[in-house]
Amino acid sequence: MRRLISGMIGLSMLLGGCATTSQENISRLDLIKKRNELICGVSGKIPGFSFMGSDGSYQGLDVDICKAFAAAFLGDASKVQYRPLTAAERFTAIKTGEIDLLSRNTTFTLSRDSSAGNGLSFAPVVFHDGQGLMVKRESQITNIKGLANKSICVGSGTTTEQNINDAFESQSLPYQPIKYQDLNQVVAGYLQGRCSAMTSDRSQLAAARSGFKNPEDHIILDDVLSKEPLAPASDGRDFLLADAMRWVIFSLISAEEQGITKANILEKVKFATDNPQLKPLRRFLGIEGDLGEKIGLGNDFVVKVISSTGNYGEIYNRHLGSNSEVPIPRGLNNLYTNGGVHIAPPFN
Amino acid sequence: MSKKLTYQIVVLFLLAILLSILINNLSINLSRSGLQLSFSWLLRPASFALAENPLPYSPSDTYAWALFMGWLNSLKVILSSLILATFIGVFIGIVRTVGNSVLGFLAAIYITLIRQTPLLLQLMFWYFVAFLGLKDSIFMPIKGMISISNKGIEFLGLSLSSEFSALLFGLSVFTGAYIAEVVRGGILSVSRGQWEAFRSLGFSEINGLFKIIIPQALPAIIPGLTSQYLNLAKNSTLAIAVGYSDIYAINDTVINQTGRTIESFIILLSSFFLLNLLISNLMEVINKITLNSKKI
Amino acid sequence: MIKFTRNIKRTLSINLFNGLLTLAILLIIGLGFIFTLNWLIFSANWKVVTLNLPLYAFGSFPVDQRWRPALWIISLLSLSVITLIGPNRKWLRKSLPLAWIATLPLGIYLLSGGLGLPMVMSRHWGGLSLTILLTECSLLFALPLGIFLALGRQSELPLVKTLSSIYIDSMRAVPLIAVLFFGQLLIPLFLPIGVEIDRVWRAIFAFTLFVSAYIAEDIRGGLQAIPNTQIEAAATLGLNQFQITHFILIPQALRIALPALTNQAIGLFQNTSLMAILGLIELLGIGRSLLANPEFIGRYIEVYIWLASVYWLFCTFMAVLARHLEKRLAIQKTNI
Amino acid sequence: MEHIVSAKNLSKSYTKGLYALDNISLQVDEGKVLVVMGPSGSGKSTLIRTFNGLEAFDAGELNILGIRIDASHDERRIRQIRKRVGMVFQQFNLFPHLSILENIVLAPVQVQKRLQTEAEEHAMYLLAQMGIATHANKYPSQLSGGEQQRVAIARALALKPELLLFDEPTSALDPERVNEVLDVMRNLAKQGMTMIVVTHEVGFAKEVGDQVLFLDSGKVIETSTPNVFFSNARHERSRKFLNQIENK
Repeated sequence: MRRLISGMIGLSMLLGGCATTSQENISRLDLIKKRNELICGVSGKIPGFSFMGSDGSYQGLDVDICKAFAAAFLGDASKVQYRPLTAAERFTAIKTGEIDLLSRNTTFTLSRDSSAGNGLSFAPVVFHDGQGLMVKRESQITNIKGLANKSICVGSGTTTEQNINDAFESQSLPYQPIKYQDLNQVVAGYLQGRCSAMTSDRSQLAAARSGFKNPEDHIILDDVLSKEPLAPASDGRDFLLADAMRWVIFSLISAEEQGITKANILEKVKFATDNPQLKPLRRFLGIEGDLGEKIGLGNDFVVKVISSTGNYGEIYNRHLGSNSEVPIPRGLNNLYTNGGVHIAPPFN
Repeated sequence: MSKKLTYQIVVLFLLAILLSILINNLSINLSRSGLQLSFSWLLRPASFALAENPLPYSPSDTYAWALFMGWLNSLKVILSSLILATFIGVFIGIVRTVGNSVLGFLAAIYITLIRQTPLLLQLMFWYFVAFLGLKDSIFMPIKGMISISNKGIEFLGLSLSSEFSALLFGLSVFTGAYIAEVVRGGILSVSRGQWEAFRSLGFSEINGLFKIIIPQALPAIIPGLTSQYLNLAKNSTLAIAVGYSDIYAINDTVINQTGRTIESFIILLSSFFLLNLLISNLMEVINKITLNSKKI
Repeated sequence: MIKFTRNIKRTLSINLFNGLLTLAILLIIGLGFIFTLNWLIFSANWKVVTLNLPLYAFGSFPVDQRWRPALWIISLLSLSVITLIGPNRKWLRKSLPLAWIATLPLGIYLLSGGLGLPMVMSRHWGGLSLTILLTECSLLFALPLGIFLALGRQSELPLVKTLSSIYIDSMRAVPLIAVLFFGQLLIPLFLPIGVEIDRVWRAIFAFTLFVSAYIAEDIRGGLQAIPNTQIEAAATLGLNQFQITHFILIPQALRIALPALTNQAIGLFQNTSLMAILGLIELLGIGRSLLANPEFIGRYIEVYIWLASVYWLFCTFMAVLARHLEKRLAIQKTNI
Repeated sequence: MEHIVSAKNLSKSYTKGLYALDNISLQVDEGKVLVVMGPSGSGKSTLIRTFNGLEAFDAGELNILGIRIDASHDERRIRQIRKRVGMVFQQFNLFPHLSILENIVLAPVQVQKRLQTEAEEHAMYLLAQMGIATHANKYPSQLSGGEQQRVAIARALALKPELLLFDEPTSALDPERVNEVLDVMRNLAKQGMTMIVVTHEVGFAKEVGDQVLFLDSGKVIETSTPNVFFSNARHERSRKFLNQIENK
């Protein structure tokens, strides 16, 4: 018997010892390629960015960004598995490896980016937003001071929650936050008069308002409570994946700068192949050089991305353009040449 | 070496292996993603506001204090629903056992509707449809005494938010349906002879029910009641669906702000063990009191 | 004589009061009915339901493959009907439990594909078919686990007894949503690097952990209700401990615990809705997702009423099935 | 020849000083029927239950079918005994969730590893002997008490036991049902089955019993042939007991 017990102790020590040494450092990018599928965390409940259409598929700007990543990593924009996540669970989902990357209206902030904070890594901003407040026209409220002592509907677990707190606190205005789990509940609370105002990113306010029965009865206040640069994010320790993501987003913007669209991409490829003197274009499209390989992708990754999702402007117009269901003026989200802030570094 | 001892050692060994593998994986995963276990963040300022705080609270208070507010909010809604649910349950239970046939029929409809639909859906209904559906119209049966609107209930100076009220009614009406069955079972467990006895003594139905039957039914009712109360406490975590800041909802916010998933989860579990202990001890005391009064 | 008139008076007054009460109640019901009918017909907009029926049933399952979850649900329903009718042929009756168990692998096969069917990832599972899958899987896994835990709690081995008790009691002390939260967010932390469990399966795992503790207590109640003489009689026939447990104790405990077990099943079906909070797109989750579609913003009363009726219908159906089973399998107490 | 049952100085007490069995010795030979009588609480049930290990005892030793057990209550030996000794209870103790046939077939198939078909054939034969073959597919709750007790006897016989124990087999039956069970037992005795029967049925004891053992307060008061015991009991207490049951 004694021998049995000592044997057991020895065996368990062995097991424990083995397991602690099995640290490893493979990039998520390899894992994605091996799996041949990208797992992309989205909200699933934000009109214009990611929501479920009547055919059951996800649509929106955030969803198209996922597709662009899949096209770049795997050569096939349809190889994405979408994981609808609540605001509260999104970062844990990255940390635990539940998802490969997050494309879910996530604000780029210092503490989220730092390794001492949430330890994420952010790709370039895909949508410049700002937090705003929406009130009913009949309430005659025109600025944030008018909301003193009023209740405000807010989504919980978001930077929105902190921003509204900072905004009111800095002006010593008391208020009452009513916190809901997701945007459609915030909208319901606001529409039913539980709160005098609802706060969210201005894009979301506009998106929500477009679905109201009488959109003109609601106004979005001019106060902008915060900058909300929304960007895809991944695990901060995985530099390879972060690099790849960064340049996929830049390729979308660069393509728009160069007038390369889903419709003309093949034409452009042919044009570049026939004209060896067009060095920058040839490098961009992967006909020459090894830019793609440097970030762990195929050299023609730009072609794959643009031919499946189109450039940044096309994605924007599809979901947020004036003919879409959720029209939001481009404003800051235009190219730098058109008065916006989107700019892509050189592909050299 | 007896067989029994061997079995137990094998079980212990398997369990130890399983635990050590799990804990080992956890520590690897934690060190890999830089999530060391620590509770020191609890003392940092929470910097989020709360809509309801039973004790003074401001966003510059600590996370620990914010979580404590959540716990108190949970306790508040649990205790008040517990009382309301008991009234509803006892009333419906009695109506189903004795009483007007129309009322009995209504009670049966109430029970099937409540018991055959998910509580989560009911809570959303209470909040988004019943309370928020009032829009800005204020429903005021007696002037100055009670007013109900989408902002909540004002009753003699006591003001309850609509989130709290929705949760209170949702939980009470739900638990009441289960308590009603417990009460009915208890009343039916008292022998028919007792009814005939008090009738022959000239008691009225209601009087006899409360003075003769219910006291005898109590020992059969209390254990069932206790487990319903514990269920109610557990179900109160669905507060998150109607925007009420209970312990689970605040934990959710804290996790999102700090990324301290495991620590927060441990805090959540311990607060529940505490709540459970509180309720079951309370019921134990009540049980003893009823048993003692019965002896006398 | 005086007593007689007094009695008459009392009866009359009771009847009068009763009558008035009844009238008042009927009036209120009538008003409520007219109001509701008015809303249902004139104010409600049922497009959010009628346009999305396939979504409620199958989630985002590929359109050309929707026959698969449909086939599964139909086979489950027809099996329920067969069970309700109660075939008289003995071999058919004996194979019913087996058929029920077989629906589970059938369901998983139909949903996930393989072996000739195109694969469908679990992210596409949703709606009612996901709700049913969560319920059935968790139940079928929790039942044996619950039986083991109940036996463990009755065990003569102090260690096994203590461990089972600790597990059961602590699982019953925590809210379901905390267990599900554990399943969705913490389980990955306990797995080796590179090993992933699909989130649907993690949800099933969490439900199984939770429900098995409740099932264990119900079965323990059943075990305790079996008179000791049954064990004596079996021991007298020379059956060993395992055979007694297998042939005598478990079948009887299951029959005694059947009402409680069916209540657990119905409760579980309802509780799968909590996964909507944790990000699975089951029946309630579909409703919530659709409410974010700009086309349907604000239509939540219709969605909630629709979902409530679906849940109610299924739960009532389950309850009817359960009562029927109880009646057929009931043990006449007088003869134990 | 060896005795089928032989008990030597069996003692058992539940609380100190109060004996359920007090220094009991007895023998039963093959083919004999021992009737155990005594007032309620005298230890009859305890005694018969020690013979197949349902009750342990504190001192003394037992030899059943050549298997020796003592106060240590060795479970392996007890299982050996149980495989060869049948028992019929006052409350029948049929398994309510199994049909009559399944009740009888369970032990032969599971314990003796006999073939299902063979066991069923044998069960049907036994049921026919008991006159209840038509009930084979019914459940215990659908049968009368007398019928259930006959099933219980068939269940015990299915294991082809070398000794049958009866613990007040007719006490729970309606008076008009008692004989249908006693008839079965008479037949068994005629076929040479060794039996120990705890009963109050005087007629049965007189007719079938080879010996009557009278027990009071855990002590053997007397052991006599039925003729002697019922007409000319040696002890005062025995006579008092007989008077009481005759006056009932």
